[in-house]
Amino acid sequence: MKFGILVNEGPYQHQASDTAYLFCKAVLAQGHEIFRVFFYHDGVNNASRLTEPPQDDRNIVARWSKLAEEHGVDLVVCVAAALRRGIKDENLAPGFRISGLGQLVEAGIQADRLVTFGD
Amino acid sequence: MKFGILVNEGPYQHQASDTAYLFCKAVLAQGHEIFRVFFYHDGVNNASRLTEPPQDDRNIVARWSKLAEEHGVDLVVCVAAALRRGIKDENLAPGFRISGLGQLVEAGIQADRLVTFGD
Amino acid sequence: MSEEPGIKKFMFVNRKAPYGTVYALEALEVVLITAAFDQDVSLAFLDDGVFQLRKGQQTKGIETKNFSPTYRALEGYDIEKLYVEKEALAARGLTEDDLLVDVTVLDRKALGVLMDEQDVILSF
Amino acid sequence: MSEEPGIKKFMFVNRKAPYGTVYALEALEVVLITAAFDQDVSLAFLDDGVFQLRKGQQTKGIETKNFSPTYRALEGYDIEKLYVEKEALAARGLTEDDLLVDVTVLDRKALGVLMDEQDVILSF
Amino acid sequence: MLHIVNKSPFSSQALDSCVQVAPGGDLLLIEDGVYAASSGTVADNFMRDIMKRFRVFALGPDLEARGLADRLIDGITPVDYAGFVDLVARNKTCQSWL
Amino acid sequence: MLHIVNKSPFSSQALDSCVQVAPGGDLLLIEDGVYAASSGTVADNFMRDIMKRFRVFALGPDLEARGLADRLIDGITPVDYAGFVDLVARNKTCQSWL
Repeated sequence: MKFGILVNEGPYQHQASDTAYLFCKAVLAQGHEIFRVFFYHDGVNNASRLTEPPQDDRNIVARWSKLAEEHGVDLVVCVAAALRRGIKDENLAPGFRISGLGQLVEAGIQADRLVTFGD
Repeated sequence: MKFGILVNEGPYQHQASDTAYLFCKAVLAQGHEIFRVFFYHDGVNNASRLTEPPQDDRNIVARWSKLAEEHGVDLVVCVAAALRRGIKDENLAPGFRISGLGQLVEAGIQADRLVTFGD
Repeated sequence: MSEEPGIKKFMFVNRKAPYGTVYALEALEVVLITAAFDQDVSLAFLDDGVFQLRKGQQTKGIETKNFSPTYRALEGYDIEKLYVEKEALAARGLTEDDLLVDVTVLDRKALGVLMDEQDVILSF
Repeated sequence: MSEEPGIKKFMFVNRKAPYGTVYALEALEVVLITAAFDQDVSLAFLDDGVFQLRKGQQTKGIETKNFSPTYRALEGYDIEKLYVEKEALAARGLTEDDLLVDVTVLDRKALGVLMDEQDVILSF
Repeated sequence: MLHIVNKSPFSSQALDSCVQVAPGGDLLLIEDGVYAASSGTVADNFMRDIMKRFRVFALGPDLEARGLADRLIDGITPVDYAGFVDLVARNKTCQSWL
Repeated sequence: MLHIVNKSPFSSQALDSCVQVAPGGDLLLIEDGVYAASSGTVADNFMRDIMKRFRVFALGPDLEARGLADRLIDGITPVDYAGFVDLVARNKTCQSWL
């Protein structure tokens, strides 16, 4: 089954991004497919390559990048939301790409399920 | 009278940053002094020089920078919160500086009033 | 699935007041794009979401863009299914006359049934 | 103002549950710094904030740092004024025995009076 | 002391908690908190009770943004940002019920 | 259909709204939503009423993080992330009550 994922909150401030990540890992472990993870609202802040969490805490951004690298998951950041919040190619973490809201709608159309994580 | 201001949410997602800014302008217009504006939690995202809001919307980051330039307001971003969220010197907007949480405590001690804006 | 092949029923569930947070504004942006994909789009306004449709919003004082006229423009994008929760209006002292646009007022149970019929639900 | 010159009464008001949001964790970071400035520090746990002090937090499954042991370390920083809302505990089915640390349980009215005596209140 | 509430009374417990803890004083409604200042809602009587113990203010620009300026409960005082500053200055401390 | 609630029942109306709108189905409590799955609280009876119409699940890792694993209301099923995925797969649609 194909899953689409929508992440609406930034890293650390809310648990939404953590839950979405752990959900994605379980989707893959169950043998399902992730059509796309779409980052909207403050969710775009998950894509900042400049984050440096304390050593004893999880690295949320690096985790997403690794998911893209190891499983080819498509991580898409909404361009309009990203511009409002200062996420651009110059501070974009590996594995993410910036694109339009149409990519979210497409995920809704193409995926069998769309799950929203937010506040 | 000396005011300290604490901003706990990022730009656009919540109104906290807007209210804090309009409050600061009124503080100055009333002839009071702003000892410091401290940005904590997602509030540190107010300091990203990479934000580009739509033309017909307010530019929250630029407004803060202008407040610092025109009135010498001390805009301090918490270093620990900023590292977690990817705000560093390389994407820091003019007028902001990155420093420790002690600067918030100092604002509490030195200012006559401390007002928190958050979610 | 909707009756036409390739068309899905998208419902946008709005439960938050405008301006306090950005969700209402950014939800509208998704709605407009979804219509451009020729999907079957409906909007549901529940709880504080009904405040999004309130007439007379004047945002000059908070120096923020007033996006409420966009709800009036939805018709031009063939988005005509706007459902509003009856109990939410009543609790907030509002009637249909207080709203910017023509809507269908439904009670909670009817909204719940409608939700069950969707293919995709996006919540903001 | 506190009785000693140059020392202010700081109260940290915690009203949010841990892990769902970061406020509890980042509030603790401010508390520790404030103690280093030799201020008169107290912590108040109201509403869902009382959940921060719950025993038995095991965060391995959510892959997030368990910061609850830090509450036990507060004593080492001479932070000993921990006030917990009586009504909040009761509503959540908790007693003092469910908490990680020794606290003073106060009813809402007493907490309100204590708040009025502060010089600086920080809310998270 | 000044209490500041910025959440809708229909979706959050913030106003409830504030008035149950605080003995009285000044109460300022801002942002989505101003919905509590609107007459004719299910929170109307609750608000009128609160006004027996608190002097209640609402931020005018937030009322206007939400189309509520003409529905203010009698006895609640609208203030602009300058009035907000005055309220903070007049009270020794303030507490934001986030 | 699957309903997902991630807010504490003590501070937010999300769970209330969910169960008043939805006729029934599967209900999954995650993040701060799991506090509703704890026995002995003022929401206990409310939750037991909900369970007459909904099959109720709670995310185990969130229960454990909050020290609630041993207080689960009888009849609420704890699930791990794999179980969360199964719930989404089993239901045609899901709605997050944010």
